[in-house]
Amino acid sequence: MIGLHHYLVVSAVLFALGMFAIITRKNGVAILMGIELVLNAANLNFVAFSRYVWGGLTGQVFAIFVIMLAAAEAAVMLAIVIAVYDRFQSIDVDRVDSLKG
Amino acid sequence: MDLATYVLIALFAPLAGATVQIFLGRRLPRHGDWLCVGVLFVSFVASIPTFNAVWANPAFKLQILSEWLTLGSFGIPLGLQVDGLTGIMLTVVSFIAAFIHLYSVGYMHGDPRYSRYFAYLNFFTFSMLGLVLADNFFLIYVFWELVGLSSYLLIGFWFERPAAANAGKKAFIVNRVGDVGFFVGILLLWTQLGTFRFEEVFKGIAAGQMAGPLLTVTGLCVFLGAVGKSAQFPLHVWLPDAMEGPTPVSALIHAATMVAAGVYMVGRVYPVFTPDAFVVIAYVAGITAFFAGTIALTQFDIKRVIAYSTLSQLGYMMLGLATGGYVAGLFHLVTHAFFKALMFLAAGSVIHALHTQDLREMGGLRAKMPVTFWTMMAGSLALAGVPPFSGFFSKDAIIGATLGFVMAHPQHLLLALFAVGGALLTGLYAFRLMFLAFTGAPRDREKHHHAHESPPVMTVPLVVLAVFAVGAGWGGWFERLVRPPVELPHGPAGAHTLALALSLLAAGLGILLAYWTYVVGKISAGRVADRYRPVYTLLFNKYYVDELYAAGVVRPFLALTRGCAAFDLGVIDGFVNWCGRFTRGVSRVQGWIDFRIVDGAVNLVGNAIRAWGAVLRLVQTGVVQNYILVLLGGVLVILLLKVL
Amino acid sequence: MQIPAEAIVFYALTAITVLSGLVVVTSRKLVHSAFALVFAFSGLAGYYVLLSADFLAAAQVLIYVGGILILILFAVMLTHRIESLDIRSETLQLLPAIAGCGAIVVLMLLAVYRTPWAVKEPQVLTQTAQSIGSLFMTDYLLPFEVASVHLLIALVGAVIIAGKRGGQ
Amino acid sequence: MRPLVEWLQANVAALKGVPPDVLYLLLLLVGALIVINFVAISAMFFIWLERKVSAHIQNRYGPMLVGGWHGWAQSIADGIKLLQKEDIIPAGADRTLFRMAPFIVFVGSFAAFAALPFGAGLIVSDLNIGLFYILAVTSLVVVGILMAGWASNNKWALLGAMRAAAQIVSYEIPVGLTLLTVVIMAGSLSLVEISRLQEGIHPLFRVAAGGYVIGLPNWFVLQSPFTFVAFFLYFTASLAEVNRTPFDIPEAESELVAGYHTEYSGMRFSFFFLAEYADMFLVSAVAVMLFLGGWQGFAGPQFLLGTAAFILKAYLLVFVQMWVRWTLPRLRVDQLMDVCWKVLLPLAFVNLLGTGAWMLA
Repeated sequence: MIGLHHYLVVSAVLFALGMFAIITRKNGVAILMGIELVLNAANLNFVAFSRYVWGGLTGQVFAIFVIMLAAAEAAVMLAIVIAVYDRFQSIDVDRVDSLKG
Repeated sequence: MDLATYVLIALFAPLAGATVQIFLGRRLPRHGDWLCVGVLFVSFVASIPTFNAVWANPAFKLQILSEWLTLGSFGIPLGLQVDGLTGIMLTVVSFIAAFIHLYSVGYMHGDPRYSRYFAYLNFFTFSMLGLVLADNFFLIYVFWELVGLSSYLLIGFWFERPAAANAGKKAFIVNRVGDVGFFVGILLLWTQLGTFRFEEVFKGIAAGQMAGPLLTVTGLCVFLGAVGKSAQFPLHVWLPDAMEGPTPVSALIHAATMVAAGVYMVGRVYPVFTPDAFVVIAYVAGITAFFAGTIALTQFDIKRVIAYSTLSQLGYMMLGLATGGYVAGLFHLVTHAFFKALMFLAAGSVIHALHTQDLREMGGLRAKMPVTFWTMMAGSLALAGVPPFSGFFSKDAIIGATLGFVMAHPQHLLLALFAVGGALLTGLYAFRLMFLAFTGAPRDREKHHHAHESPPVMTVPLVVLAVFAVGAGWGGWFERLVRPPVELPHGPAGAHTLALALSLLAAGLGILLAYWTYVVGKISAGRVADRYRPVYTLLFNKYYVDELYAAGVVRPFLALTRGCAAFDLGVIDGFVNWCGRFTRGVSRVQGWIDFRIVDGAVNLVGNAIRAWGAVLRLVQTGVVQNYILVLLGGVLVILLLKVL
Repeated sequence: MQIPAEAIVFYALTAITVLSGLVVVTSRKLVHSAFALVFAFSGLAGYYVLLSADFLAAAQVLIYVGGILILILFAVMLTHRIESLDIRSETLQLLPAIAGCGAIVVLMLLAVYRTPWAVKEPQVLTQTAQSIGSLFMTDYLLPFEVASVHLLIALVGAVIIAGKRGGQ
Repeated sequence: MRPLVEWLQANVAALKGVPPDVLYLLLLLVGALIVINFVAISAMFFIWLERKVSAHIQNRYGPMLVGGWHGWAQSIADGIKLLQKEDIIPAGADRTLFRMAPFIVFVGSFAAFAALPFGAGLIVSDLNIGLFYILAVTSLVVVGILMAGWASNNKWALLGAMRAAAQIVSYEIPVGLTLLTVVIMAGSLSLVEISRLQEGIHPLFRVAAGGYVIGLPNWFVLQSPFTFVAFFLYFTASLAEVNRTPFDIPEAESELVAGYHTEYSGMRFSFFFLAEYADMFLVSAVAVMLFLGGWQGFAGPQFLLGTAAFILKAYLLVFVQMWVRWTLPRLRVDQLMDVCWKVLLPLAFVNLLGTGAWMLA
């Protein structure tokens, strides 16, 4: 029988994978993909908790909000990536280090 | 309109003219000369009702009172008063000034500061009229100083010429010496009597509130002012130099305004002087009258000759006043105003024609300038005291008063000699001038050739003034109007007859000597001069008074100032510089502390922060993932704490 | 024998999701990562179906696959020359990341298994679309409006940021 | 499908021991096979039809030889030819993605058929969010197209793919908004429910005479002026969704050779082709279900006649699409986006607001 734990484990793994991408990838878009993975992991948790612990649709509503924000974030990200590429001819985040101390 | 209004119009019309002229003169048609001359005639016309009122009632007295400032119980009054003397002076001054203005239109024609000249002239007249009308010491002092200021401006009118500028300064400074005395006298009166008003002062003195040596000293102090203004010995030195100003200005100064102010003031405050003071005044006046006459004999500058004659005549006026001839002295002031104004204007006419002031370059002008000659002749005769010219009446009265005084006080015989000798000298130098200028052969043909009679605007005033120079002594009108403010001692009865004889004799002798010397040639002026060379040199150099001043006053003063300067530079500046050096030393130490210790501490703090910043900056890599990794580490720690 | 259909589907989805997630994270080619993300998102949609959140599943596919992923692909393609297929994503701080992520997985699993979850019997949910709509219009009205305004702002902001190209 | 499982286990003895889940999966498989075959056959018919239509419209001969009557076997011949062709993968291509792309495109359109009620009860999976599901799943097509364009390592292919992606993503918005008008009217996302709501005769446009009621059908397209407008907006936008002329910018032959499937050949190409025609049928089917009454239309047993009505209506719309294709010229790229953002989108919004007002009134 598939239970809460299964989903939580999958979620944890996805979270770790996303985190890994965020930390290791140089490319800004790849980092964004990692962020999306993390967000999805969180969403999965929301929905799983909603079904097994909380009951009702609250978790799903939260997940929908997260998806909304992810969409907005992706749109802004695309704009930023284009602007950054325009200026630096690269979207490698380690080359975009004007704020380096 | 009541009389006060006329008086105020007469007083303020010249001021209005001056004010308008100084600001707008250059933009007015003809540079505003018509305005300035016009306001003077307005002033003259407005003074006529005053004269009429005084004539109708010699005891007439009008007072216009006002308060200038009030501080608690203490107030300074501003008052004008009109009595017989004022009425005469107001009319005479505005009359003569009006004609001098008119004459100036011709004389000053084409001057670059034509409009400014008339503004000054108006202001001068206003000052003198105010002085005449003042009814208290305070106001008279104010106008006294305004007269001084105006004379300074006008004497130095051609300030491009150093001589004129210096003359202006000299007049002003010498006057200041007298003014200080006047001021001290006023203050003494104020402290003793607590008032400035003439009436109250006189009342107080009559009541014996102030008497004895103090009053004598006060009177002498006041007289010192008159010495300055009226150019009595030894402060006469400015007057000959004042000839550097335009000739109409000289006429105004000598006739109506400046020098008259001193005599008028003495007459106005007559009760202030004690008999002791009068003795001093009489000697000063006598010396002035005689010695100025002797100097006039040797001068060749036509204006200087007349100037010294003025000195001499001023001496007579003072002498008259001092020896009890109150009316005589003031009468001579009035007659002298007419004929001296006439003589200056005539001399101006000659200068205008020849463009020289040197008598040695003149001669033979009688035919060329008949009007000038005849008017000047009238003036000279009046000056010499030849009957029936006006000067005779007044001068005769003065000599009479002097002789009366000497008879009463025989120890003062010298005064009588001064008076009679002065009369002789007057005739001599007056006709020396006339004969040198107008008779004989022209000594400078070039200048003579170009000479011509002056325009009517100049000759008309000459003729008008000549009429008065001739007739001003007739009729005893002056005695009717002017009464001495105190009871005067009557001299011995025979004095007057004797005086008449002596003065006529002296004048006639003087004229005769002049005739012999300069027309007939029996006496050679040059040989006389050679024989008495030291005397001549002494006279020619005006008794070396200027040089004495230079040696006795100016040089010591300059030495004193140099000493003060040395003290200032050496001691005071030295102290100041030492203070500065000391401060600098202290501040250098302070600066060292500031730089080394305070700044060092501040810099230490700054550098420490910067060094730490440099270390901490390494953390700021600019790579987001580094931050996230650290963040992850933090999350791990929190999880560890929570889970385990 | 009851065949655990749910378990089969779950494990199949897990395989798809985790494997494609791995590809996303480790692929050297950025485009492969992006396309692998499609499968990860789809797998998650499958989970949502299993969790009887069918509306959410459809929304997941519609928005993530049809929207966000397309944006990501555009971002990848616009920031590289078209000719070059070989977009490599280099990595940094690999070892610390492995250690950290491994640690976090371990810790989270520990947390998951140590926590006594108050598990309830799952409710049977029907008509989730209507229910979610009602929730948006009632309990979550303010967040809903805020989110919509947020979307609008993000839209305008994106246009402005990207619109600066070539300008200043 | 669940009721079918119960019915089978109750009535067919051989299936009694089979676990219901397994049976369910098997039945799903069968359904899928049927749908695939239907789609494939339909696509072949459409290809033939398209040739004929274009020939008639443009007054030229279409293929007339293969199979006899009007060359009916031409499409089959083409299919066999394509299956036999060599599967070429360009040298610089990304092989994995290149291979995968046609399937993703095909899956994207094919998966949508699972929620399509062909007739009363004739549906693979009756989802209560059926319409939403179709919209979601079809967005997979975009991913496949991008994948194909990228993997081909070809400028035209990539440009075509990106144009297609931009176009489809953009036009999804007016499509969704116009569909929402019907959803608001119906109050459901379930396609079966929506179809059921269009039963009978229109309550206003009807004439009752002698026990018979004659009138217009109670289809959504006729239920309010806003849905009427929405139908045409949807049809226009759906043409762009499936990259049909006048919105076929992504595969504009004169500019991009053939767009994202330039490099494809053989079987993979046929998958793209199949997917395109499947999409055409899909958008038409959605239009039929939402606006044109679904399987409603013929009196009688709905299991057969309903299905026939549905397919007939959908085919009719497909024909209209072809008709439009061969009649109108192509738009420029900027015009394409202008039409979407400046014309369709505002109209769809106004329409949606109007529908809300209509519902309240």
